[in-house]
Amino acid sequence: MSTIAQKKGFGATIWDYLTTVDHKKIAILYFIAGGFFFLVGGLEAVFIRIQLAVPNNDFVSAGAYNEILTMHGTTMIFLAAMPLLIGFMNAVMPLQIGARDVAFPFVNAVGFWLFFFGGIFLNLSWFLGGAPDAGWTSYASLALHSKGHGVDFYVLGLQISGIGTLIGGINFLVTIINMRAPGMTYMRMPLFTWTTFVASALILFAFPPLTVGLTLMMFDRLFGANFFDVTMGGNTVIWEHLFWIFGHPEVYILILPAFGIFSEIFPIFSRKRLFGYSSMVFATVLIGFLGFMVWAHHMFTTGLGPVANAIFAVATMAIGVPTGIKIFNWLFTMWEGSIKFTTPMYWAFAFIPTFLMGGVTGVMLAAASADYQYHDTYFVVAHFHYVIVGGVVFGIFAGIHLWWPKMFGTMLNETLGKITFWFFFIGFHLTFFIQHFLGLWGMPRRVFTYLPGQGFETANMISSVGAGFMSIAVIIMLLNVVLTSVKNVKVGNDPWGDGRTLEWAIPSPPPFYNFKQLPLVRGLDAYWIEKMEGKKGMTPAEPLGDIHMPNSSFIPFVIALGLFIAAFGAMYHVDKVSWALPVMIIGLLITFGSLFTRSVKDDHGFHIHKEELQEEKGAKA
Amino acid sequence: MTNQPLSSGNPRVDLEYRRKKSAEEMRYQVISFALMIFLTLVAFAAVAMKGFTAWFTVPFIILLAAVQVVFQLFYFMHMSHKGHEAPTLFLFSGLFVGLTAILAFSTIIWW
Amino acid sequence: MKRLAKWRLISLFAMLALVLSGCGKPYLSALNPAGEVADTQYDLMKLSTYIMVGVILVVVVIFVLVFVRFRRKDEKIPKQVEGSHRLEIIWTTIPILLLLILAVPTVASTFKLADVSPMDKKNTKALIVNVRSHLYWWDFEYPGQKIVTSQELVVPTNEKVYFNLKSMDVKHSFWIPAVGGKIDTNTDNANKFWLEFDDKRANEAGNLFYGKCAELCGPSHALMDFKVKAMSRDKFDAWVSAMQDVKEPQKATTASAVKGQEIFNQSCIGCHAVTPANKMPDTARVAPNLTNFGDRSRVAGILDHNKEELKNWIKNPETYKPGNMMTGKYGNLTDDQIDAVADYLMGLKVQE
Amino acid sequence: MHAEEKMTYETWPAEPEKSTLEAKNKFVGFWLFLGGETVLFASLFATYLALKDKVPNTSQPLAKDLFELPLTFLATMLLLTSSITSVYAMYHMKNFAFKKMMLWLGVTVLLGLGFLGSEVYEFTHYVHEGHKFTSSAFGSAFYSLVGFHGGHVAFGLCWILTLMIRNSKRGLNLYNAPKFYVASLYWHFIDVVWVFIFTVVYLMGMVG
Ligand code: HEA
Ligand code: HEA
Ligand code: HEC
Ligand code: CUA
Ligand SMILES: [Cu+2]
Repeated sequence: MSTIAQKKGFGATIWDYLTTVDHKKIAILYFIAGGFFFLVGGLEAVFIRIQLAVPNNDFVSAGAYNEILTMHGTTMIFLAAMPLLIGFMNAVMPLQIGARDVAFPFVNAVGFWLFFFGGIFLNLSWFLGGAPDAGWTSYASLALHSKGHGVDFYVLGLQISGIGTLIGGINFLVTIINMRAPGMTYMRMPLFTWTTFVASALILFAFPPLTVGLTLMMFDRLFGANFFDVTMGGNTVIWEHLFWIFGHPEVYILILPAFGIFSEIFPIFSRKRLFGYSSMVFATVLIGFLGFMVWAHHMFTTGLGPVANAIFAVATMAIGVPTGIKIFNWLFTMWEGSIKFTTPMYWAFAFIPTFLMGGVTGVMLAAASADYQYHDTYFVVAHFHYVIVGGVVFGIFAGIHLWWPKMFGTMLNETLGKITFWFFFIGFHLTFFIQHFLGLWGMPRRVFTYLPGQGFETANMISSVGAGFMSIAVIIMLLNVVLTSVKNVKVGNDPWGDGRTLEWAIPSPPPFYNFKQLPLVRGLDAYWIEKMEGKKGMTPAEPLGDIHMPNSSFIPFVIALGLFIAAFGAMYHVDKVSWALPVMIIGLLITFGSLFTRSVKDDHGFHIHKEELQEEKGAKA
Repeated sequence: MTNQPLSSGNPRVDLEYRRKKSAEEMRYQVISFALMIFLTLVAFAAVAMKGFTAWFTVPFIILLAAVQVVFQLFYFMHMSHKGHEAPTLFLFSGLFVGLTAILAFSTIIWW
Repeated sequence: MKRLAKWRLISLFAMLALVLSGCGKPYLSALNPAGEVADTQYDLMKLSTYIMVGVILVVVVIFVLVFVRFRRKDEKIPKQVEGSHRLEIIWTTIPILLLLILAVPTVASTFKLADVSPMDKKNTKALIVNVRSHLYWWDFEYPGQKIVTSQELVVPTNEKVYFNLKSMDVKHSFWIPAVGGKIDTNTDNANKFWLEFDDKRANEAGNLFYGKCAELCGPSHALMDFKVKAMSRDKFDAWVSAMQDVKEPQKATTASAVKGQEIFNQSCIGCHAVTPANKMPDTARVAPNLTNFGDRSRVAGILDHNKEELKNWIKNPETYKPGNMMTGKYGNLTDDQIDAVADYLMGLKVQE
Repeated sequence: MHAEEKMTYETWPAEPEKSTLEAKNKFVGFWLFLGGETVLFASLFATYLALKDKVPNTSQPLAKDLFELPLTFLATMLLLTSSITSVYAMYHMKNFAFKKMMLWLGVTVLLGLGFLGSEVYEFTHYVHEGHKFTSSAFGSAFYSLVGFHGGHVAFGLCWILTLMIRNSKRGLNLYNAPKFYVASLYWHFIDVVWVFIFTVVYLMGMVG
């Protein structure tokens, strides 16, 4: 199959990706789009740091700064970090549970295209009159006050991409519930699969409040409703609650899959099974559960009263316990192990102290009465970049290096990888460590500039220099990707030599049907068990037979495109332009029409016949 | 992946058994429907009779609604049947999250 | 390579430690608490920092041991350990205990800082200030004293001052880092809290604390600063009566200022009041009250307080505070006119 | 096994809605979706409760001025009844009685239409009394919650109708049985939400 793909022309390849329903190709789409948005968000971060390098700077104007700031946060969270993680889930989770695809391949593609069009829509704001400027939290009073269409782009763009994420989450859940290979019980699932499961559950429950919040905001801004208009009886605190009921679980949606990635890396490169597997699973579930009971810690200064603040403070602190369990389990996985410091291991190893620092400042923030001081200062900025960059971004880098050979059949260059690591690591700490102190010294966050003479100059300069280091790292990383793709040295099933889970048992990249025969899973670290018994691969759980595969389809793209078009109509509707309403209706017709087509046109997929599979076996070996 | 539920080896016996089973279940469902209608009537009546204080009526009708929903979920939507472990878990988790939100909105949005 | 990076890190942290010993500016830094609220918070910050440093030390010790002892030396497969119940119990209970140690003072201080019961008593003696936040400026009303001032809050030291805070447009947040944590000014309804300003430490900080808006509120959010003048109760009372004495707009004295007052009465008085009485409801006060403008330490909260900067401000507020609500609302003034108005405004003083 | 294989009463499985992997996936996936919908509606309920009776001036009607028992009762009865009729439809589906299933689905659709009709009548009535989507926060919250539910009813009707028309010639098979089943689950869920709407919005609104 892969050889066939290579012979295809460029146009055919593009068409292949536009219509694909294969989870591995969708994963690549997620990486391309998420990676692109990461660069965009990173560039915005660099602009932020340039503007703040010296006091009274006028690199960008005040209004533009707020747009950059908002788009940086929104892009990074919704369009970079989460999609990249979903990319890993797509690429790896079905392989880890021994499945041939996800439960709903078609829906999987719909999810991607919704995310993609939502992200594009949001970013088009730059060219269509200005980006959103009310912060990634878009608090209602400011959001309603904001002129132009910036906030409308935010509301509609996130709504579209949010729906994509939501159906993606359901898809992963069903895949894990129904499609595990024979013998793969829940307590034999690799940790990355577990964290995918819990993160997907969080998506399922956290995104509806956001959907509602965004809908209310859309109604207020575009259709004359009064949810947040105080003079009409509205209440802006509703938005804060809805946003954070979503927003806090969201940060665990980000960190749990990253934890999952690290939980794969430590055992592989320590050659030791994960220490305390069941307590890791337990901690993951507990973090997910507690994640829904702490949202108001973002609202300590809103004035909810001491009772609410105290309850949420204590609940928040409680999350430190399961997270601590994880940290110690990772450390003891390495304890008495045989550690090899590869690039993925560099990232994973450095993650521990880095994330730890972010985690403990989180607990400091949880102390409600002290948070009155920290809140909305650079201390908070430091906290969340330590956990997000030190946890999630490190995790993404680690995962990319770890699974690159699995996805593309070739290794990223280790030396370049390590150089990337050092630049990023040093730059990261330079940038964000000092920000703790900036916050304590009285520097609020989201300021487009600061006046001289308040003692903020040196620290901001240091911070900006650090961002420069990180940029160099990212550029080297891009270079690495290009160089290794050009060289394209092929590798086998288990390029790191110590793979433990099912994905390492099949070729790199895997054939499009993944497993010729579903493997029989006999315990945790299924592949490792077989290897230790001297076997080359997995024992099949079924005789070789026909494999049922879904057909490719262009409909997912069209469904998302319809909403994308409709969003423009909805947005310009307030300007009373004549074409707005028709455009909105046409867009919705496209979406619902294609949904309708999909539901009345039966699509039973196709079968790969036993004979073809046997032939391929000969060809591969 | 083929149909293997409730097999006794003899298709005729199976079928009859199944028929009876579902007829019986249908009877339960009609009963629960009757109960639901009854509960609804009680709730409407409680409101129609202006005699009670809101402190009584509100919790009372909410209780009635909750009971009714249990009927819906467990009888009409078969949530008590086996094979519904994941649905049950996720529905109740959703309910938990939702109720937390409702609790918050009715207490700490205070004006 | 690795060594080198380590050294760089260590020397970096050493350098930082030096910077930190400065603790920021005494009039601005939360690390220089100057009142009971800030003290309480600072104590909690210190307690939590100690706990966290302890946690970090434990983890880092294990981390370093792992790093030096367990690097791959041969191709042996290590023993596959499943876990350890004893260890798991240890690292579950100890964090719980540590968190309890943190939680108790947290809850206690949360309630303490929220205690505004004296505000609600009838005929209370407590000083109450109604804070009204506007797009990029602050309005302070003393309901008990029946006076209004703007941009610069004046408070007595060594007693609890109670605040009633609300926003008139979008959400802002009221923060005086050296004196206590922030509280949001919502559009929906008033928040209440209290602060206390310590006399001695106020003196050390030059009796002028910096206040900030801590909630993103638009382009000039960064510039929505205010100042706090903390003075002894006697001086405060003197200030109050001096303010109360201004029943009519003060008469300008110099010729230029007289001319300025005329212009002011034509172009500006529609928005800016120059008497301190709180006759109007808060919604009608659309611009800073300028009664004691001459006593201020900043123009518009950010510019140095001198005639030049004042003229600059009046000439083009937009360059100093993008998106402010004054720009374009008062027609065009010639340089002479601006000069006259500035003379007038600089003369508006209630204190010697 | 091929999903579109012609089945007979004898070969029809006991749980046709879960007899293939696709069916199982659909079944579980749809239930999970309902879990998410629960949170969605809960958020709307929460918003409604926070904004109930929040109007800018006293001339606007409040909940207790607006709602009336008879109309709510009628709507409730229509929707509750449509729940048992869809149970009947699924009963016949399990017994491989296609015609009867279609019949009961038809009745369900009619009842649903009746419900929608009463809702439309109700809304126009309120608008005349000055209770509009744009007139107050209360109005916005009310129409969002109840209207969102109404939207679900309308979508459910379209869905069931599409299924009925699409499959009217084909009869039952293992490919469409899960579709019918899932649609009926959706219908029940709409009913569940309504139980809370009539209780929390209407009855509690009238209690005050
Ligand atoms: C990946 C993202 C991520 C993660 C994992 C976390 C993790 C945590 N966060 Fe963070 N947080 C954010 C992202 C994240 N956060 C973001 C983006 C914001 C700002 C949003 C905005 O306003 O824009 C924020 C803001 C934020 C606030 C609000 C601050 C404010 O605005 O005033 C608070 C307050 O409680 C908080 C707390 C916590 C806590 C307690 C944890 C805990 O989960 C941390 C737990 C980990 C540890 C504690 C370390 C390991 C534990 C041990 C070694 C055991 C022993 C430890 C102890 C006994 C303490 N976070
Ligand atoms: C996943 C989340 C994520 C990530 C990864 C980052 C990464 C970074 N963030 Fe950000 N950040 C947020 C989420 C994130 N941030 C959020 C949510 C906010 C709050 C927003 C708000 O208040 O509303 C915030 C706010 C925020 C602020 C505060 C702004 C303010 O309050 O005024 C700052 C300031 O320093 C900052 C800096 C950085 C830096 C330097 C990085 C670096 O790590 C970035 C590193 C990446 C690069 C350096 C990429 C470089 C790219 C190139 C060089 C391009 C090359 C291009 C081509 C070849 C085409 N971020
Ligand atoms: C729309 C009504 C409006 C008019 C008319 C107006 N101003 Fe202002 N003025 C404001 C507002 C609002 C601010 C606060 C700006 C800010 O800080 O964001 C302000 C601030 C000021 C300040 C700084 C106040 C302080 O406390 O530091 C001065 C001085 C001032 N105005 C002078 C004038 C003069 C002189 C005129 C007339 C020539 C004038 N204003 C006309 C609204 C107005
Ligand atoms: Cu006002 Cu920021
Ligand atoms: Cu949080």
